[in-house]
Amino acid sequence: MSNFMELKINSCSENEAFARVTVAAFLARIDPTLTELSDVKTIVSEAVTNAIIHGYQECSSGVIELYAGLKERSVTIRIRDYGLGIENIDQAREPLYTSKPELERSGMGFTIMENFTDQLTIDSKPLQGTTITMVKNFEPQCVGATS
Amino acid sequence: MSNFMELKINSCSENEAFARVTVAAFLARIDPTLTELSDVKTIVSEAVTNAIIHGYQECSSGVIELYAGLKERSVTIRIRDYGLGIENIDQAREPLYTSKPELERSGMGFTIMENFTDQLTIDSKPLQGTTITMVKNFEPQCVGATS
Amino acid sequence: MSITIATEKQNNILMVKLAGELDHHTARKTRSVIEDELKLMKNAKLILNLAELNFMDSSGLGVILGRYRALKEAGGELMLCGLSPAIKKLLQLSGLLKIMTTYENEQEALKAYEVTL
Amino acid sequence: MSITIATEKQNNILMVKLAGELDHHTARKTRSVIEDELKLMKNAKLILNLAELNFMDSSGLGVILGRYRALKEAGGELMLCGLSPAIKKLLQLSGLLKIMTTYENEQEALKAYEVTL
Ligand SMILES: Nc1ncnc2c1ncn2[C@@H]1O[C@H](COP(=O)(O)OP(=O)(O)O)[C@@H](O)[C@H]1O
Ligand SMILES: Nc1ncnc2c1ncn2[C@@H]1O[C@H](COP(=O)(O)OP(=O)(O)O)[C@@H](O)[C@H]1O
Repeated sequence: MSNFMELKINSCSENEAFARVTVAAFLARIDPTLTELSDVKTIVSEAVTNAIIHGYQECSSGVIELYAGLKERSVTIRIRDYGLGIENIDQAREPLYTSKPELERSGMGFTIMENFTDQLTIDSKPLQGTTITMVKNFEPQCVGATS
Repeated sequence: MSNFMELKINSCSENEAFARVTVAAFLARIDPTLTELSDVKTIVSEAVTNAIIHGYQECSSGVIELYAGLKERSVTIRIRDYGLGIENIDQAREPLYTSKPELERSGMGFTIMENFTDQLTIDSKPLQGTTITMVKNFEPQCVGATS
Repeated sequence: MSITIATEKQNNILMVKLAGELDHHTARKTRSVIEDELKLMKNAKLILNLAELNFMDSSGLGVILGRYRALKEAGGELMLCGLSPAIKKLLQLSGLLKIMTTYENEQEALKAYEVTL
Repeated sequence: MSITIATEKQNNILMVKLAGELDHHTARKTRSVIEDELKLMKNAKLILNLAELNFMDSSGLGVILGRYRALKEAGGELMLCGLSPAIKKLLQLSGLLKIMTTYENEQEALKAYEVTL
Protein backbone atom coordinates (compact mmCIF):
# COMPACT_ATOMS: atom_id res chain seq x y z
CA MET A 1 0.00 0.00 0.00
CA SER A 2 1.31 3.42 -0.87
CA ASN A 3 -0.76 6.52 -0.10
CA PHE A 4 0.05 10.15 0.41
CA MET A 5 -1.47 13.43 1.53
CA GLU A 6 -0.40 17.00 0.92
CA LEU A 7 -1.87 19.74 3.05
CA LYS A 8 -1.43 23.48 2.66
CA ILE A 9 -2.60 25.75 5.48
CA ASN A 10 -1.94 29.22 6.79
CA SER A 11 0.12 29.93 9.87
CA CYS A 12 -2.59 30.59 12.44
CA SER A 13 -2.28 28.79 15.74
CA GLU A 14 -5.62 26.98 15.35
CA ASN A 15 -3.86 24.98 12.67
CA GLU A 16 -1.54 23.33 15.20
CA ALA A 17 -4.40 21.17 16.41
CA PHE A 18 -5.82 20.81 12.90
CA ALA A 19 -2.50 19.61 11.45
CA ARG A 20 -1.92 16.95 14.08
CA VAL A 21 -5.50 15.68 13.90
CA THR A 22 -5.24 15.48 10.11
CA VAL A 23 -2.06 13.43 10.13
CA ALA A 24 -3.52 11.17 12.82
CA ALA A 25 -6.65 10.66 10.69
CA PHE A 26 -4.51 9.91 7.63
CA LEU A 27 -2.66 7.21 9.57
CA ALA A 28 -5.84 5.56 10.87
CA ARG A 29 -5.69 3.21 7.86
CA ILE A 30 -2.64 1.43 9.28
CA ASP A 31 -4.26 1.15 12.69
CA PRO A 32 -1.40 2.54 14.82
CA THR A 33 -1.16 1.98 18.58
CA LEU A 34 -2.28 4.83 20.83
CA THR A 35 1.33 5.55 21.75
CA GLU A 36 2.38 5.73 18.10
CA LEU A 37 -0.53 8.05 17.36
CA SER A 38 0.31 10.28 20.31
CA ASP A 39 3.97 10.45 19.21
CA VAL A 40 3.01 11.44 15.66
CA LYS A 41 0.59 14.10 16.88
CA THR A 42 3.34 15.52 19.06
CA ILE A 43 6.00 15.74 16.35
CA VAL A 44 3.57 17.32 13.88
CA SER A 45 2.53 19.80 16.53
CA GLU A 46 6.19 20.67 17.25
CA ALA A 47 7.10 21.29 13.63
CA VAL A 48 3.95 23.26 12.77
CA THR A 49 4.28 25.35 15.94
CA ASN A 50 7.90 26.15 15.05
CA ALA A 51 6.86 27.25 11.57
CA ILE A 52 4.27 29.58 13.11
CA ILE A 53 6.38 31.01 15.96
CA HIS A 54 9.90 31.00 14.52
CA GLY A 55 9.33 30.82 10.77
CA TYR A 56 6.54 33.39 10.55
CA GLN A 57 6.93 35.24 13.89
CA GLU A 58 3.28 34.53 14.74
CA CYS A 59 1.93 36.31 11.67
CA SER A 60 -1.00 34.19 10.46
CA SER A 61 -0.71 34.76 6.72
CA GLY A 62 2.31 32.52 6.11
CA VAL A 63 1.90 29.26 4.23
CA ILE A 64 2.75 25.89 5.78
CA GLU A 65 2.95 22.72 3.70
CA LEU A 66 2.59 19.32 5.20
CA TYR A 67 3.25 16.09 3.33
CA ALA A 68 2.76 12.57 4.65
CA GLY A 69 3.58 9.51 2.59
CA LEU A 70 2.94 5.94 3.62
CA LYS A 71 4.96 2.97 2.41
CA GLU A 72 3.66 -0.12 4.14
CA ARG A 73 4.08 0.72 7.83
CA SER A 74 6.58 3.55 7.45
CA VAL A 75 5.49 7.16 7.19
CA THR A 76 7.53 10.09 5.91
CA ILE A 77 6.32 13.43 7.20
CA ARG A 78 7.59 16.68 5.71
CA ILE A 79 6.68 20.10 7.08
CA ARG A 80 7.79 23.20 5.20
CA ASP A 81 7.58 26.94 5.77
CA TYR A 82 8.84 29.86 3.68
CA GLY A 83 9.77 31.97 6.67
CA LEU A 84 12.82 33.24 8.50
CA GLY A 85 14.91 30.07 8.38
CA ILE A 86 17.54 28.83 10.85
CA GLU A 87 21.04 30.37 11.01
CA ASN A 88 22.69 27.67 13.07
CA ILE A 89 21.07 24.26 12.75
CA ASP A 90 23.46 22.49 15.14
CA GLN A 91 22.66 24.99 17.87
CA ALA A 92 18.91 24.78 17.14
CA ARG A 93 19.01 20.99 17.63
CA GLU A 94 20.54 21.25 21.10
CA PRO A 95 18.16 20.25 23.92
CA LEU A 96 16.80 23.30 25.78
CA TYR A 97 18.15 25.78 23.21
CA THR A 98 15.58 28.37 22.19
CA SER A 99 15.93 31.71 20.46
CA LYS A 100 12.73 32.89 22.13
CA PRO A 101 13.05 32.38 25.91
CA GLU A 102 10.91 35.50 26.40
CA LEU A 103 7.96 33.52 24.98
CA GLU A 104 8.57 30.76 27.54
CA ARG A 105 9.62 28.31 24.84
CA SER A 106 11.17 25.18 26.30
CA GLY A 107 13.71 24.57 23.57
CA MET A 108 12.65 20.92 23.48
CA GLY A 109 10.94 20.80 20.07
CA PHE A 110 13.75 19.29 18.03
CA THR A 111 14.77 16.95 20.85
CA ILE A 112 11.22 15.58 20.95
CA MET A 113 11.04 15.25 17.15
CA GLU A 114 14.36 13.39 17.17
CA ASN A 115 13.33 11.10 20.01
CA PHE A 116 9.88 10.24 18.69
CA THR A 117 10.96 9.37 15.13
CA ASP A 118 13.43 7.08 13.40
CA GLN A 119 14.97 9.85 11.33
CA LEU A 120 14.94 13.66 11.45
CA THR A 121 16.37 15.94 8.76
CA ILE A 122 16.42 19.73 8.95
CA ASP A 123 16.90 21.75 5.77
CA SER A 124 16.91 25.49 6.26
CA LYS A 125 18.22 28.64 4.62
CA PRO A 126 18.01 32.03 6.35
CA LEU A 127 15.20 34.14 4.86
CA GLN A 128 14.10 31.28 2.60
CA GLY A 129 12.47 28.87 4.99
CA THR A 130 12.73 25.55 6.72
CA THR A 131 11.85 21.98 5.78
CA ILE A 132 11.65 19.30 8.45
CA THR A 133 11.57 15.70 7.26
CA MET A 134 10.82 12.88 9.65
CA VAL A 135 10.50 9.15 9.12
CA LYS A 136 8.66 6.99 11.58
CA ASN A 137 8.30 3.22 11.36
CA PHE A 138 5.24 1.64 12.91
CA GLU A 139 5.10 -1.70 14.70
CA PRO A 140 3.97 -4.59 12.51
CA GLN A 141 0.35 -5.41 13.04
CA CYS A 142 -0.69 -8.45 15.05
CA VAL A 143 -1.72 -11.42 12.94
CA GLY A 144 -5.48 -11.72 12.97
CA ALA A 145 -6.11 -8.02 13.63
CA THR A 146 -9.18 -6.70 11.83
CA SER A 147 -9.00 -3.81 9.42
CA MET B 1 -11.27 35.43 10.51
CA SER B 2 -10.23 33.99 7.19
CA ASN B 3 -8.49 30.61 7.03
CA PHE B 4 -8.07 28.03 4.35
CA MET B 5 -6.85 24.50 3.76
CA GLU B 6 -5.79 22.71 0.60
CA LEU B 7 -5.52 18.95 0.61
CA LYS B 8 -4.19 16.70 -2.13
CA ILE B 9 -4.77 12.96 -1.84
CA ASN B 10 -4.91 9.93 -4.07
CA SER B 11 -8.12 8.24 -5.12
CA CYS B 12 -8.15 5.24 -2.80
CA SER B 13 -11.39 4.58 -0.95
CA GLU B 14 -9.76 4.94 2.50
CA ASN B 15 -9.54 8.63 1.67
CA GLU B 16 -13.33 9.03 1.72
CA ALA B 17 -13.28 8.83 5.52
CA PHE B 18 -10.01 10.75 5.73
CA ALA B 19 -11.32 13.65 3.63
CA ARG B 20 -14.50 14.10 5.62
CA VAL B 21 -12.71 13.87 8.96
CA THR B 22 -10.17 16.44 7.77
CA VAL B 23 -12.77 18.98 6.71
CA ALA B 24 -14.67 18.42 9.98
CA ALA B 25 -11.45 18.99 11.95
CA PHE B 26 -10.74 22.15 9.95
CA LEU B 27 -14.19 23.51 10.83
CA ALA B 28 -13.83 22.77 14.56
CA ARG B 29 -12.55 26.35 15.00
CA ILE B 30 -15.99 27.77 14.28
CA ASP B 31 -17.64 25.31 16.64
CA PRO B 32 -20.38 24.00 14.33
CA THR B 33 -23.44 22.15 15.58
CA LEU B 34 -23.44 18.35 15.34
CA THR B 35 -25.97 18.53 12.52
CA GLU B 36 -23.88 21.03 10.56
CA LEU B 37 -20.81 18.84 11.04
CA SER B 38 -22.68 15.74 9.94
CA ASP B 39 -23.98 17.56 6.84
CA VAL B 40 -20.48 18.72 5.87
CA LYS B 41 -19.01 15.25 6.35
CA THR B 42 -21.74 13.85 4.12
CA ILE B 43 -21.25 16.29 1.23
CA VAL B 44 -17.45 15.86 1.31
CA SER B 45 -17.92 12.11 1.32
CA GLU B 46 -20.29 12.32 -1.66
CA ALA B 47 -17.97 14.44 -3.80
CA VAL B 48 -14.80 12.49 -2.97
CA THR B 49 -16.58 9.17 -3.55
CA ASN B 50 -17.78 10.41 -6.95
CA ALA B 51 -14.23 11.42 -7.89
CA ILE B 52 -13.03 7.92 -6.99
CA ILE B 53 -15.86 5.90 -8.57
CA HIS B 54 -16.88 8.00 -11.54
CA GLY B 55 -13.87 10.25 -12.13
CA TYR B 56 -11.18 7.61 -11.74
CA GLN B 57 -13.21 4.38 -12.20
CA GLU B 58 -11.91 3.09 -8.85
CA CYS B 59 -8.27 3.25 -9.86
CA SER B 60 -6.41 4.47 -6.77
CA SER B 61 -3.65 6.49 -8.43
CA GLY B 62 -5.75 9.51 -9.43
CA VAL B 63 -5.28 12.83 -7.65
CA ILE B 64 -8.08 14.53 -5.75
CA GLU B 65 -7.78 18.13 -4.56
CA LEU B 66 -9.85 19.47 -1.74
CA TYR B 67 -10.01 23.14 -0.79
CA ALA B 68 -11.91 24.65 2.12
CA GLY B 69 -11.96 28.38 2.80
CA LEU B 70 -13.58 30.03 5.79
CA LYS B 71 -14.92 33.57 5.76
CA GLU B 72 -16.48 34.24 9.13
CA ARG B 73 -19.13 31.51 9.39
CA SER B 74 -19.33 30.61 5.71
CA VAL B 75 -17.25 27.83 4.19
CA THR B 76 -16.50 27.28 0.53
CA ILE B 77 -15.55 23.69 -0.27
CA ARG B 78 -14.08 22.75 -3.63
CA ILE B 79 -13.37 19.18 -4.66
CA ARG B 80 -11.57 18.54 -7.94
CA ASP B 81 -10.55 15.49 -9.93
CA TYR B 82 -8.76 15.14 -13.27
CA GLY B 83 -10.74 12.12 -14.36
CA LEU B 84 -13.42 11.15 -16.84
CA GLY B 85 -15.66 14.19 -16.47
CA ILE B 86 -19.44 14.43 -16.89
CA GLU B 87 -21.10 14.45 -20.33
CA ASN B 88 -24.52 15.68 -19.29
CA ILE B 89 -24.51 17.71 -16.09
CA ASP B 90 -28.27 18.32 -16.02
CA GLN B 91 -28.93 14.61 -16.17
CA ALA B 92 -26.26 13.91 -13.54
CA ARG B 93 -28.00 16.30 -11.11
CA GLU B 94 -31.33 14.50 -11.36
CA PRO B 95 -32.33 12.64 -8.22
CA LEU B 96 -31.82 8.87 -8.55
CA TYR B 97 -29.88 9.16 -11.81
CA THR B 98 -26.73 7.08 -11.81
CA SER B 99 -24.51 5.93 -14.65
CA LYS B 100 -23.44 2.94 -12.56
CA PRO B 101 -26.55 1.08 -11.38
CA GLU B 102 -24.56 -2.16 -11.60
CA LEU B 103 -22.49 -0.90 -8.62
CA GLU B 104 -25.67 -0.33 -6.59
CA ARG B 105 -25.17 3.43 -6.65
CA SER B 106 -28.25 5.26 -5.42
CA GLY B 107 -27.96 8.28 -7.71
CA MET B 108 -28.55 10.55 -4.71
CA GLY B 109 -25.09 12.13 -4.39
CA PHE B 110 -25.78 15.44 -6.12
CA THR B 111 -29.26 15.71 -4.58
CA ILE B 112 -27.72 15.38 -1.12
CA MET B 113 -24.97 17.90 -1.90
CA GLU B 114 -27.57 20.34 -3.16
CA ASN B 115 -29.83 19.86 -0.16
CA PHE B 116 -27.14 20.08 2.50
CA THR B 117 -25.49 23.26 1.19
CA ASP B 118 -26.48 26.81 0.28
CA GLN B 119 -24.90 26.64 -3.16
CA LEU B 120 -23.67 23.88 -5.46
CA THR B 121 -21.74 24.43 -8.69
CA ILE B 122 -20.58 21.65 -11.00
CA ASP B 123 -17.84 22.35 -13.55
CA SER B 124 -16.91 19.41 -15.71
CA LYS B 125 -15.39 18.65 -19.09
CA PRO B 126 -15.34 15.13 -20.51
CA LEU B 127 -11.86 13.57 -20.22
CA GLN B 128 -10.56 16.60 -18.32
CA GLY B 129 -12.18 16.28 -14.94
CA THR B 130 -14.75 17.64 -12.56
CA THR B 131 -14.81 20.44 -9.99
CA ILE B 132 -17.56 20.61 -7.41
CA THR B 133 -17.90 23.88 -5.48
CA MET B 134 -20.20 24.12 -2.49
CA VAL B 135 -20.91 26.97 -0.12
CA LYS B 136 -22.37 26.35 3.30
CA ASN B 137 -23.33 29.02 5.80
CA PHE B 138 -23.21 28.12 9.48
CA GLU B 139 -25.58 29.33 12.16
CA PRO B 140 -24.33 32.33 14.11
CA GLN B 141 -22.84 31.31 17.43
CA CYS B 142 -24.70 31.84 20.69
CA VAL B 143 -23.59 34.90 22.63
CA GLY B 144 -21.44 33.80 25.54
CA ALA B 145 -20.27 30.59 23.89
CA THR B 146 -16.68 29.70 24.76
CA SER B 147 -14.04 29.20 22.13
CA MET C 1 -13.07 4.71 10.05
CA SER C 2 -14.40 1.25 9.54
CA ILE C 3 -17.44 -0.93 9.94
CA THR C 4 -18.39 -3.79 12.22
CA ILE C 5 -21.10 -6.19 11.11
CA ALA C 6 -22.80 -8.44 13.64
CA THR C 7 -25.28 -11.02 12.38
CA GLU C 8 -27.77 -13.29 14.16
CA LYS C 9 -30.17 -15.82 12.67
CA GLN C 10 -33.53 -17.03 13.99
CA ASN C 11 -35.38 -19.31 11.58
CA ASN C 12 -36.02 -17.13 8.54
CA ILE C 13 -35.08 -13.90 10.33
CA LEU C 14 -31.62 -12.41 9.83
CA MET C 15 -30.68 -9.60 12.16
CA VAL C 16 -27.76 -7.47 11.05
CA LYS C 17 -26.34 -4.79 13.32
CA LEU C 18 -23.99 -2.28 11.67
CA ALA C 19 -21.60 -0.21 13.76
CA GLY C 20 -19.18 2.47 12.55
CA GLU C 21 -19.28 4.10 9.14
CA LEU C 22 -21.14 2.96 6.04
CA ASP C 23 -19.69 4.58 2.93
CA HIS C 24 -18.39 3.41 -0.44
CA HIS C 25 -15.23 2.04 1.23
CA THR C 26 -17.17 -0.18 3.65
CA ALA C 27 -20.17 -0.90 1.37
CA ARG C 28 -18.60 -3.84 -0.43
CA LYS C 29 -17.87 -5.76 2.78
CA THR C 30 -21.32 -4.97 4.19
CA ARG C 31 -23.04 -6.14 1.04
CA SER C 32 -21.10 -9.37 0.78
CA VAL C 33 -21.53 -10.33 4.45
CA ILE C 34 -25.29 -9.84 4.18
CA GLU C 35 -25.58 -11.61 0.82
CA ASP C 36 -23.59 -14.59 2.12
CA GLU C 37 -25.94 -14.95 5.07
CA LEU C 38 -29.05 -14.60 2.94
CA LYS C 39 -27.91 -17.09 0.31
CA LEU C 40 -29.25 -20.19 2.05
CA MET C 41 -32.40 -18.61 3.49
CA LYS C 42 -35.91 -18.76 2.05
CA ASN C 43 -38.42 -15.88 2.29
CA ALA C 44 -35.88 -14.15 4.49
CA LYS C 45 -36.84 -11.27 6.75
CA LEU C 46 -33.80 -9.01 7.11
CA ILE C 47 -33.79 -6.64 10.09
CA LEU C 48 -31.10 -4.03 9.54
CA ASN C 49 -30.18 -2.26 12.78
CA LEU C 50 -28.47 1.08 12.05
CA ALA C 51 -28.45 2.42 15.62
CA GLU C 52 -24.68 2.24 15.99
CA LEU C 53 -23.80 3.69 12.60
CA ASN C 54 -22.23 7.06 13.24
CA PHE C 55 -21.86 7.91 9.56
CA MET C 56 -23.71 7.01 6.38
CA ASP C 57 -23.88 8.63 2.95
CA SER C 58 -25.53 7.84 -0.38
CA SER C 59 -23.36 4.76 -0.82
CA GLY C 60 -25.21 3.42 2.23
CA LEU C 61 -28.52 4.25 0.59
CA GLY C 62 -27.35 2.15 -2.36
CA VAL C 63 -26.63 -0.82 -0.09
CA ILE C 64 -30.04 -0.54 1.58
CA LEU C 65 -31.91 -0.11 -1.70
CA GLY C 66 -29.97 -3.04 -3.18
CA ARG C 67 -30.98 -5.36 -0.34
CA TYR C 68 -34.58 -4.12 -0.50
CA ARG C 69 -34.83 -4.98 -4.19
CA ALA C 70 -33.07 -8.34 -3.93
CA LEU C 71 -35.26 -9.44 -1.01
CA LYS C 72 -38.45 -8.30 -2.69
CA GLU C 73 -37.58 -10.27 -5.79
CA ALA C 74 -36.87 -13.39 -3.70
CA GLY C 75 -40.09 -13.16 -1.68
CA GLY C 76 -38.35 -11.80 1.37
CA GLU C 77 -38.63 -8.55 3.29
CA LEU C 78 -36.41 -5.77 4.63
CA MET C 79 -37.04 -3.94 7.92
CA LEU C 80 -34.94 -1.04 9.18
CA CYS C 81 -34.51 0.04 12.77
CA GLY C 82 -32.43 2.38 14.92
CA LEU C 83 -32.46 5.34 12.53
CA SER C 84 -30.54 8.40 13.74
CA PRO C 85 -31.91 11.80 12.70
CA ALA C 86 -29.09 12.12 10.13
CA ILE C 87 -29.85 8.76 8.54
CA LYS C 88 -33.58 9.45 8.64
CA LYS C 89 -32.92 12.68 6.73
CA LEU C 90 -31.09 10.76 3.98
CA LEU C 91 -33.83 8.15 3.72
CA GLN C 92 -36.44 10.88 3.51
CA LEU C 93 -34.60 12.86 0.86
CA SER C 94 -34.26 9.78 -1.33
CA GLY C 95 -37.86 8.67 -0.88
CA LEU C 96 -36.73 5.40 0.72
CA LEU C 97 -38.45 6.24 4.00
CA LYS C 98 -41.82 6.04 2.24
CA ILE C 99 -41.34 2.57 0.78
CA MET C 100 -39.49 0.93 3.69
CA THR C 101 -40.81 -0.48 6.93
CA THR C 102 -39.00 1.12 9.86
CA TYR C 103 -39.04 0.49 13.61
CA GLU C 104 -37.58 2.09 16.70
CA ASN C 105 -35.42 -0.91 17.61
CA GLU C 106 -34.92 -4.63 17.03
CA GLN C 107 -37.53 -5.63 19.63
CA GLU C 108 -40.21 -3.56 17.93
CA ALA C 109 -39.30 -5.01 14.54
CA LEU C 110 -39.42 -8.58 15.88
CA LYS C 111 -42.70 -7.96 17.67
CA ALA C 112 -44.30 -6.48 14.55
CA TYR C 113 -43.15 -9.44 12.51
CA GLU C 114 -44.45 -12.02 15.01
CA VAL C 115 -47.89 -10.38 15.00
CA THR C 116 -48.15 -10.95 11.26
CA LEU C 117 -47.38 -14.67 11.56
CA MET D 1 -9.29 21.35 20.13
CA SER D 2 -9.32 23.62 23.10
CA ILE D 3 -8.55 23.86 26.78
CA THR D 4 -10.66 24.14 29.92
CA ILE D 5 -9.07 25.57 33.05
CA ALA D 6 -10.72 24.99 36.43
CA THR D 7 -9.21 26.73 39.47
CA GLU D 8 -9.83 26.35 43.19
CA LYS D 9 -8.21 28.21 46.07
CA GLN D 10 -7.61 27.08 49.68
CA ASN D 11 -5.53 29.53 51.72
CA ASN D 12 -2.21 29.65 49.91
CA ILE D 13 -2.95 26.60 47.79
CA LEU D 14 -4.09 27.06 44.19
CA MET D 15 -5.39 23.96 42.45
CA VAL D 16 -5.56 24.17 38.67
CA LYS D 17 -7.12 21.38 36.64
CA LEU D 18 -6.43 21.44 32.91
CA ALA D 19 -8.65 19.53 30.50
CA GLY D 20 -8.27 19.25 26.73
CA GLU D 21 -5.16 20.16 24.77
CA LEU D 22 -2.19 22.22 25.94
CA ASP D 23 -0.21 23.50 22.95
CA HIS D 24 1.08 26.87 21.73
CA HIS D 25 -2.47 27.90 20.77
CA THR D 26 -3.86 27.31 24.27
CA ALA D 27 -0.68 28.17 26.23
CA ARG D 28 -1.32 31.92 26.39
CA LYS D 29 -4.76 31.53 27.98
CA THR D 30 -3.48 28.90 30.40
CA ARG D 31 -0.56 31.06 31.47
CA SER D 32 -2.65 34.18 31.97
CA VAL D 33 -5.41 32.45 33.97
CA ILE D 34 -2.82 30.94 36.32
CA GLU D 35 -0.81 34.16 36.63
CA ASP D 36 -3.96 36.15 37.41
CA GLU D 37 -4.85 33.77 40.22
CA LEU D 38 -1.33 33.75 41.64
CA LYS D 39 -0.94 37.53 41.55
CA LEU D 40 -2.48 38.18 44.96
CA MET D 41 -1.13 35.07 46.68
CA LYS D 42 1.93 34.84 48.91
CA ASN D 43 4.22 31.76 49.03
CA ALA D 44 1.70 30.08 46.79
CA LYS D 45 1.60 26.33 46.37
CA LEU D 46 0.35 25.56 42.87
CA ILE D 47 -1.02 22.08 42.28
CA LEU D 48 -1.29 21.51 38.54
CA ASN D 49 -3.57 18.57 37.74
CA LEU D 50 -2.91 17.27 34.21
CA ALA D 51 -5.07 14.14 34.42
CA GLU D 52 -7.62 15.36 31.88
CA LEU D 53 -5.16 16.73 29.35
CA ASN D 54 -5.38 14.50 26.31
CA PHE D 55 -2.61 16.30 24.44
CA MET D 56 0.48 18.24 25.40
CA ASP D 57 3.65 19.17 23.51
CA SER D 58 6.78 21.21 24.22
CA SER D 59 4.75 24.43 24.42
CA GLY D 60 3.15 22.84 27.49
CA LEU D 61 6.59 22.09 28.91
CA GLY D 62 7.32 25.80 28.49
CA VAL D 63 4.21 26.74 30.46
CA ILE D 64 5.10 24.32 33.27
CA LEU D 65 8.73 25.39 33.40
CA GLY D 66 7.67 29.05 33.35
CA ARG D 67 5.36 28.59 36.37
CA TYR D 68 8.03 26.55 38.16
CA ARG D 69 10.59 29.35 37.80
CA ALA D 70 8.20 32.18 38.68
CA LEU D 71 6.98 30.38 41.80
CA LYS D 72 10.48 29.48 42.92
CA GLU D 73 11.55 33.10 42.59
CA ALA D 74 8.52 34.25 44.61
CA GLY D 75 9.03 31.72 47.41
CA GLY D 76 6.24 29.48 46.18
CA GLU D 77 6.13 25.92 44.97
CA LEU D 78 4.80 23.90 42.03
CA MET D 79 3.42 20.38 42.33
CA LEU D 80 2.27 18.28 39.39
CA CYS D 81 -0.23 15.45 39.47
CA GLY D 82 -2.22 13.23 37.13
CA LEU D 83 0.56 12.58 34.63
CA SER D 84 -0.39 10.34 31.71
CA PRO D 85 2.36 8.10 30.27
CA ALA D 86 2.68 10.45 27.27
CA ILE D 87 3.13 13.55 29.44
CA LYS D 88 5.50 11.70 31.75
CA LYS D 89 7.61 10.82 28.72
CA LEU D 90 7.88 14.51 27.75
CA LEU D 91 8.78 15.56 31.30
CA GLN D 92 11.40 12.84 31.45
CA LEU D 93 12.96 13.72 28.10
CA SER D 94 13.29 17.37 29.11
CA GLY D 95 14.70 16.63 32.55
CA LEU D 96 11.72 18.32 34.23
CA LEU D 97 10.65 15.09 35.92
CA LYS D 98 13.84 15.17 37.97
CA ILE D 99 13.40 18.67 39.32
CA MET D 100 9.62 18.69 39.85
CA THR D 101 7.55 17.22 42.65
CA THR D 102 4.90 14.92 41.21
CA TYR D 103 1.96 13.04 42.74
CA GLU D 104 -0.58 10.51 41.61
CA ASN D 105 -3.54 12.82 42.15
CA GLU D 106 -4.73 16.00 43.91
CA GLN D 107 -5.42 14.19 47.19
CA GLU D 108 -1.88 12.84 47.36
CA ALA D 109 -0.44 16.26 46.59
CA LEU D 110 -2.58 17.91 49.27
CA LYS D 111 -1.72 15.21 51.81
CA ALA D 112 2.00 15.53 51.15
CA TYR D 113 1.79 19.27 51.52
CA GLU D 114 -0.14 19.11 54.80
CA VAL D 115 2.44 16.76 56.28
CA THR D 116 5.14 19.36 55.69
CA LEU D 117 3.18 22.11 57.50
N1 LIG E 1 10.58 26.62 11.33
C1 LIG E 1 11.56 27.34 11.92
N2 LIG E 1 11.94 28.54 11.41
C2 LIG E 1 12.92 29.28 11.99
N3 LIG E 1 13.58 28.89 13.10
C3 LIG E 1 13.25 27.71 13.67
C4 LIG E 1 12.24 26.88 13.12
N4 LIG E 1 12.14 25.77 13.88
C5 LIG E 1 13.06 25.91 14.86
N5 LIG E 1 13.73 27.05 14.75
C6 LIG E 1 14.83 27.53 15.61
O1 LIG E 1 15.30 26.42 16.36
C7 LIG E 1 15.20 26.68 17.76
C8 LIG E 1 14.95 25.41 18.53
O2 LIG E 1 13.68 24.89 18.21
P1 LIG E 1 12.94 23.94 19.25
O3 LIG E 1 13.88 22.87 19.68
O4 LIG E 1 11.66 23.50 18.63
O5 LIG E 1 12.66 24.87 20.51
P2 LIG E 1 11.63 26.07 20.76
O6 LIG E 1 10.56 26.04 19.70
O7 LIG E 1 11.07 25.81 22.11
O8 LIG E 1 12.42 27.33 20.68
C9 LIG E 1 14.13 27.73 17.88
O9 LIG E 1 14.22 28.47 19.06
C10 LIG E 1 14.36 28.57 16.63
O10 LIG E 1 15.39 29.48 16.82
N1 LIG F 1 -16.48 13.32 -10.31
C1 LIG F 1 -17.23 12.79 -11.30
N2 LIG F 1 -16.66 12.40 -12.46
C2 LIG F 1 -17.40 11.85 -13.45
N3 LIG F 1 -18.74 11.67 -13.36
C3 LIG F 1 -19.37 12.04 -12.22
C4 LIG F 1 -18.65 12.62 -11.15
N4 LIG F 1 -19.56 12.90 -10.17
C5 LIG F 1 -20.76 12.50 -10.63
N5 LIG F 1 -20.66 11.98 -11.86
C6 LIG F 1 -21.80 11.50 -12.71
O1 LIG F 1 -23.01 11.98 -12.14
C7 LIG F 1 -23.88 10.89 -11.82
C8 LIG F 1 -24.73 11.22 -10.63
O2 LIG F 1 -23.92 11.36 -9.46
P1 LIG F 1 -24.57 11.13 -8.04
O3 LIG F 1 -25.80 11.96 -7.93
O4 LIG F 1 -23.53 11.40 -7.01
O5 LIG F 1 -25.02 9.61 -8.00
P2 LIG F 1 -24.16 8.25 -7.94
O6 LIG F 1 -22.77 8.56 -7.44
O7 LIG F 1 -24.91 7.41 -6.99
O8 LIG F 1 -24.12 7.68 -9.32
C9 LIG F 1 -22.96 9.72 -11.63
O9 LIG F 1 -23.61 8.49 -11.80
C10 LIG F 1 -21.90 9.98 -12.70
O10 LIG F 1 -22.33 9.56 -13.96
